[in-house]
Amino acid sequence: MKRKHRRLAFVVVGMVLLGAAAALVLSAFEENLVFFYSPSDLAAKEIPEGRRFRVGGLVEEGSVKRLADGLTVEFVVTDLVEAVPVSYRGPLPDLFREGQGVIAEGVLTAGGVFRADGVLAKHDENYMPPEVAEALKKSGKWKGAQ
Amino acid sequence: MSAFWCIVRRDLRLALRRGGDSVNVMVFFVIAITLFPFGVGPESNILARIAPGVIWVAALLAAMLSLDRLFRDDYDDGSLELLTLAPLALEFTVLAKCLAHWLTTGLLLAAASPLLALMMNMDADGFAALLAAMLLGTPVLSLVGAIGAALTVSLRRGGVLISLLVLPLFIPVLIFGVGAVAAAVYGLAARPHLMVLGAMLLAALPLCPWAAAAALRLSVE
Amino acid sequence: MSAFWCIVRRDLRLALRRGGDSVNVMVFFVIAITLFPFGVGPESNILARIAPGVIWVAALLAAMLSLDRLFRDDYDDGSLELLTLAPLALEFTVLAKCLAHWLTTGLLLAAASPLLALMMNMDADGFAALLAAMLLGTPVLSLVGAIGAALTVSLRRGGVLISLLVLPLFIPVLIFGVGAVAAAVYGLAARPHLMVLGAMLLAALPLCPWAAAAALRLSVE
Amino acid sequence: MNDAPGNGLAAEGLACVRGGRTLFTGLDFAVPAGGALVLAGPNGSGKTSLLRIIAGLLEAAAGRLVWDGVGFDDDAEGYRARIAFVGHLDAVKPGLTVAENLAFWAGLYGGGRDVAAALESLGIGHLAGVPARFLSAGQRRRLALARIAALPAPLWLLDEPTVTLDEQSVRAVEALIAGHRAAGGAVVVATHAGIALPGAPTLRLGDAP
Amino acid sequence: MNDAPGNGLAAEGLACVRGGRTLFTGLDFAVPAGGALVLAGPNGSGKTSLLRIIAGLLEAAAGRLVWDGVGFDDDAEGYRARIAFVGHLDAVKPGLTVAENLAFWAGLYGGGRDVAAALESLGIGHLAGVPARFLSAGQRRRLALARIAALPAPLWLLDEPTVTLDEQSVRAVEALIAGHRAAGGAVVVATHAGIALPGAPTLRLGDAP
Amino acid sequence: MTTMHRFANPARFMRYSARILPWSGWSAAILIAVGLVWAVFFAPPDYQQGDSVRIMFVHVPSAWMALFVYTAMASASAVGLIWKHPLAHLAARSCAPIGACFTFVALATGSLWGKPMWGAWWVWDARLTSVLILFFLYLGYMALADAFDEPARGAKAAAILALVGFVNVPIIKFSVEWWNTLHQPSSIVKLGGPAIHVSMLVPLVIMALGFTAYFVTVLILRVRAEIVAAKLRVLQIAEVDRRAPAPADGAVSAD
Ligand code: HEM
Ligand SMILES: Nc1ncnc2c1ncn2[C@@H]1O[C@H](COP(=O)(O)OP(=O)(O)OP(=O)(O)O)[C@@H](O)[C@H]1O
Ligand SMILES: Nc1ncnc2c1ncn2[C@@H]1O[C@H](COP(=O)(O)OP(=O)(O)OP(=O)(O)O)[C@@H](O)[C@H]1O
Ligand SMILES: [Mg+2]
Ligand SMILES: [Mg+2]
Repeated sequence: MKRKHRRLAFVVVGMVLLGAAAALVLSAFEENLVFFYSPSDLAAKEIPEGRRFRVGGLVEEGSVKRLADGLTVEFVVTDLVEAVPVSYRGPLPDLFREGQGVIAEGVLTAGGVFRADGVLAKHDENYMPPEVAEALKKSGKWKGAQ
Repeated sequence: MSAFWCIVRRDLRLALRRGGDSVNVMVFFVIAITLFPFGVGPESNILARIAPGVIWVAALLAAMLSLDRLFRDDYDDGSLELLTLAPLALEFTVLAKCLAHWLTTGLLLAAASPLLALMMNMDADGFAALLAAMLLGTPVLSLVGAIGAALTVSLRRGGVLISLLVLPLFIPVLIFGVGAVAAAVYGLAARPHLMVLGAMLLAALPLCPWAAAAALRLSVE
Repeated sequence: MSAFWCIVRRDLRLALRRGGDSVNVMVFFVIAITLFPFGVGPESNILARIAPGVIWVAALLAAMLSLDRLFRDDYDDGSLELLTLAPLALEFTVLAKCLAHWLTTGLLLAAASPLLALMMNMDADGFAALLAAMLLGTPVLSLVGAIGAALTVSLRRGGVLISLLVLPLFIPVLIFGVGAVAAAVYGLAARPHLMVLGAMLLAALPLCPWAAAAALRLSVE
Repeated sequence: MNDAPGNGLAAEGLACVRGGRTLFTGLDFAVPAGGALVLAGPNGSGKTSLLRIIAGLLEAAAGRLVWDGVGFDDDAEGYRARIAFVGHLDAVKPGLTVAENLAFWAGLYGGGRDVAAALESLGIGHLAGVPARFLSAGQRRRLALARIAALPAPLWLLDEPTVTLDEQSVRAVEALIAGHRAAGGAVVVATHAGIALPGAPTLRLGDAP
Repeated sequence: MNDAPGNGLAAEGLACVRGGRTLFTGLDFAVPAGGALVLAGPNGSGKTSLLRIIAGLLEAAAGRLVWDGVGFDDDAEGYRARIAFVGHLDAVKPGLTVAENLAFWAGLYGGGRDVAAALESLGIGHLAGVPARFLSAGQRRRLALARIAALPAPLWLLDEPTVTLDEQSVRAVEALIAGHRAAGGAVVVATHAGIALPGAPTLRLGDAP
Repeated sequence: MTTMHRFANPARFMRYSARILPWSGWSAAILIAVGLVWAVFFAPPDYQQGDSVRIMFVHVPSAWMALFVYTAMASASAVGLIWKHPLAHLAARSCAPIGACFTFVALATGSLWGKPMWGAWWVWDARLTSVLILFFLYLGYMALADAFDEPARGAKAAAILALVGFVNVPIIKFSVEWWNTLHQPSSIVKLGGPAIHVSMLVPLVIMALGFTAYFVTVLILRVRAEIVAAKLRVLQIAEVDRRAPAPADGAVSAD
C-alpha cells in the first residue's frame, strides 16, 4: 500500500513537471521563434545594422526592376501591411515572380534597403492545372496572391 | 532519500579521486574549440560569427564523450547489477548519477564558456545569455545522454554508438542554446529561447531517468 | 611476416563481425558535421567558408573517438599482454593494428568527405584536394593516435584523456589538410600542402609504432 | 526441509533459455529460512543463469519464484531489496579504499551492519584504509564477500564464492554462512567444490551441451 | 632434480615490490625441462606477481632469470617467444568463434599445433563453431587453456588455471600438463588447490601483510 | 508454457501472412504502376511549377510513409515492451530499414524538387532538419538493434530508443505551422479541404495507397525472414548440442 502511494506521488510530480514544461513552451511560442522575419517584424523590432537575417513575404506586384547591368534586381517584399525594398545581384529561382512568396537573406543597409545575397522562392500549398487557375481568376474566386 | 545522496556522494568522490577526469572533459572542450581557429583561419569576424555554434557543438561533443563512462565503470565491475537490486528505485539511482555527472562536467563547461567566448571574439552582449543557456542546457544533455549511455552500456563498442543515438536528441538543445546567444548578440530577447531550454529540462527530469532505468534493467540481464 | 597479416586479418574480421562499428564512426562524422549548420545557422556562404575546417575537425574527432578502442578491447580481455609475449615484435603488432584501424575508419572517412563537402556547400574545385588530403592525413591520425591509445589503455578513463593527448598532435595534420583544400578552392596549388602531409606520413610510419610499442609495454606491467 | 509456502524461497517449474538453447526446464526447489542449497553441475550447465534468475536479474522462460509466500512478480522491488548477491564480478571500485567500498553499499541499504566487523570477519580488517586497486585477486574477492556480511539481506546468492580464495578464507566464508543460517537467513551457492555447507541439499544441473 | 644452468628455467635472488610493499626477496628456484613448480600461498602473497615476473610482464626489483643458460635480459624477445602464459584473464574474443579464437594464436606463433586437437583435449571440440560470447565462465576458461595446448612453447605459466573448471576439466588439464612434461616441457602453476602435479615441488610464498 | 506462446504466434503469423502476401504484393505493383503512369503522362502540370510538380507524386507519399512507418515502429515497440509480444519486436525491427528507405527517398526527392522550386538543394529549416533527425533516428535504431548479440535484447533496447525518438514525429508534422519554414504548409489535411486539384489528388492518393501496400508487403517478407532466421539459429544450436559428448551424469531437466 505504502509503496503504491509513493509511486502515485512520483507520477504526480512527473506530470506536474511535464505540465510546467508544456506551459513554458507555449508561452515561449507567443514570442518569436522564427526562421525568417516578416516586414512587419522588421518595422516592430530594432534590428541592428550589419546583422544578417532572412526576410520573407510576397513580391509586391509591379515592383520588380532589373538594373542596367542585367544582373541586379530590385523588388519590394511585403506582407500586405509593411514593405521592405530589396536589392539582389545573382541568379533567381525559376519560381520567382511577382505576387509569389519569397525569402531573401542578407543585411539591412543604412538606407533601409535590404541587400540580399541569396533569394529563395517560397510557394504556397495550392496545386492546380493552369486552366483551373485561369478559370478561378476569371470567376473572381481566386483567393491566393495576385 | 539518504540512499540517493549516498550515490551522489560516491560518484562525486570517485570523480575527484580519479582526479583528472572532469579536467579532461574541460580540456577536450577547450581543445576542440581551439581547433577551429586552425581549421577556419584566424579572421576574427568569421570566428565571432560562428562562436556560439562552435562553443555549443564542442559542449555537446564533450558531454557526449564523458557520457560513455556514466554507467560503464559500474557495469564493468558488476556494481550496476547490484545497484538494480538495491532498495532505491533505479530511476532515482539514474537521477543521482546524472546529478553527479552534471556537477562534474556540465557545470564546469558552463562556467568555462564565457572565457572561451572571449577567446573566439564573441560579442560581450552574448555572455550572460550563453552562461544561462549552458546552465539550463547542460543538465538536459546529462539526462538525455543517460538514455543513450544506458542503452549501450552492455556493448563493448558503446563509445561511438552512443554518439549516433544521443547526438540527434541533443540537436534541439543546440538549436535553442545557440538561438539564445545569437538573439542576445543581436540585441533581441534571449528569453523565449531560454524558456524553451527550461521546458526541456523540466520534461527531461521525469522522462529520461525513467527511460534510462528501463534500458539499464535490460542491460544487466 | 605472416604473423603481421594474421593480426591485420583478425582485426579486420573483428571489425566486420562487430558489424556496425566502422559504420558508427562514419555516422559520427556525418552527424558532427551536420551539427554545424544547426549551430552556425544555415547561411550557405558562411557554411561554404568554414566547410574544409569543419570537415577536418570532424574527421579528427571521429578518428580520435575510434582510437580509444584500438588497444582497449585487447587490454581488457588480456590479449594485449599475450601479444607482447608473441614472437612478432610489438612494433609490427602496432603497425598491423594501425593498418586495420585505418582500413576500417580513415579510409571510409576519406571516401565520404566529398559528399559532406557537397552538403556543406563547398566549392567543387576543392573536392579532389580534400580527398587526396584525407587519404594522406587519416593514416597519420591512426598512427599518431596509436601512441595516445597505448598510453591511456591501462586507464579506465581513457576516452577523454586520449583526446587531450592526441588532439594537439593532430593539429599539424589539420593545418595542412585544410591548407590543401583552401588552396584548391582559391585556385592555388594544393601540392605543397599535400607533400607536407605525405612527409608526415613517412615520418610517422617508423616513429609512431616504436613509441606506441614502448607505451604498451609499460601499460601491461 | 520445511517448504511450507509461507517460509523461505520456493521455485516452481523454472526454465531458462539462453541464446536459443534450453538450459533447464521444470526446475522445482525450496530453500527454507535457515536453509541452504548448493548448485552443482559441469561448466555451462546453467548455475550462473539460475542464480541470476533467482536474483531477478535474468528473466526465466517459464515458472515462478515465491519468497515468504509472495510471488516475485507481485512485489519485485521488495523481493530484490532482500537479496544479497555476489556474482563472478566483485563490484569493487579501485579508486576507493576497502572501507569506503563497503560503507557505500551499507549506506545504500540504509546503514546496514557494522562495516569494520564485516571486514574483520573475512580477515581483511587490516586493509581497511588501503585503496582497493592494490588488492590481489583473492583479497578483492574477500571484499566482495564482506558486502554480504554487511547487508541486512535474508537471502544470500553466491556464485562460486571461493574462487581465488585461500584455505583460511574459505573457512571464514563457511563460518559466515553458518552464522547467517543460524540467524534464520537462507543461502544459495553455486560451486564446483571446496565449500562445506552442513545439511545443505545439492541441486545438480544437467550436463552442458 | 636437474638444475644444471644449461637446462630449464632458473631464478636467482628474485625480489618483488608492489605498491611500495616488498612481497618477497631472495627467491631462488629452478624448473628443469620436464619439471614443474607449484606456487602456493595465501591471497596477496605474490603468486600472480611472481608469474608475471617470470613471463617478463613485470620487472623484478632484484635478481635474474636464466633460461637454458641464457639470461632473460640477454635475449628478452627469444625468451618471451618460448612462453605460454594463462593469466587471470582469458584473452577470448567474444566476436570470434571458438576455433577462430584459437587459430589466431596458433597462426601468430607460426602455425602452432593442431587447433582441433587442442580443443578436443579440453573437451570443447563440439563448441568449435560457436561464437565465444555464448560460453559460460568455465567453457571460456577451457578455451584459454586450449591455447597453451596449441602453442609450441616449452614453458607454461598458469595462474590459477582451474578456477571455475568442473571436475572433469581439471582432470583434462592435469593430463595436458603431464603430456607436456613428458615431452620435455616445463610448467609453473600458481594455485590454491585442486590440481595434482605428480612430483612437483611447491614454493610457498610468505603470508600476506 | 511460455515457449508454447512464443512459437504458437509466429506459426499463426506465417500462415496468415502467406495468405495476405499475394494480395498486398499485387496491389502494390498495380497501384504504383498505375500511379506512376498517371503521374508522369496524364496528370496536368501545375499552374506555377509546371512539370516539376511531378516529383510530388513520389515525394509526398514517401514523406508520409516515413512518418507512418516510424509511428508503426514505435507502436510495435510499445506493444513489445508492455505485452512482451515477441512478434511485435520482430515487426518493429523489420520496420526500421523500410522507414529509413522512405525517409531517404523523401529527402532525396525533396532536394531534387527544392532546386527548381526554391533555388536551393537544401536549407536548414525546421521541416527539413527534423526529417534529417528522423533519418538519424532510424539509423540509430538499426545500429542499436544489431549491436546486441542476442536479438531479443537488441530489440528491447531499440524499442526504448524508438519510443524516446517518437517526440520527433509531431515536431516534423507541425514544424511548418509552428515555425516559418521554407517548406510549404500542409496541402491536403487543412481547413477548407485539400488545396490540390482533383486531377492531381487522385494519382497522388493512388501512389500513397501503392506505397502503403508496398510497405505491408516488404514488412511481411522481412518478418517472415526474421522468423525463419530465428528458427535456423535454434536448429544450429541443437546441432551443436547433438554433437556434444554424452552427459556424465543424469540431467535435472526433462522436457
Ligand atoms: C529535402 C527536402 C524536403 C523534405 C525533407 C520534405 C519533407 C516533407 C515531409 C516530411 C512531408 C510530410 C508532411 C506531413 O505528413 O504533414 C512533406 C510533405 C510535402 N512536401 Fe516536402 N519536403 C522537402 C522538400 C519539398 C519541396 C521542395 C516541395 C515543393 C516545392 C515539397 C512539397 C511538399 C508537399 C506538397 C507535401 C505534402 C503536404 C501535405 O501533406 O499536404 N517538399 N515534405
Ligand atoms: N598494481 C598494484 N599496485 C600495487 N600493489 C599491488 C598491485 N597489484 C597487486 N598488488 C599487491 O601485491 C600483493 C600481491 O598480489 P598478487 O596478485 O601477486 O597476489 P596473489 O598471490 O596472486 O594473490 P591471490 O591468491 O589473491 O591471487 C598484494 O598484496 C596486492 O595488494
Ligand atoms: N549471453 C549469453 N547468450 C547466450 N548464451 C549464453 C549467454 N551466457 C551464457 N550462455 C550459455 O548458457 C549456458 C549456461 O551458462 P552459465 O554461465 O549459466 O553456466 P554455469 O553453470 O555458470 O557454468 P560455469 O561453471 O562455467 O560458470 C552456457 O552453455 C553458455 O554457453
Ligand atoms: Mg558460472
Ligand atoms: Mg593471483
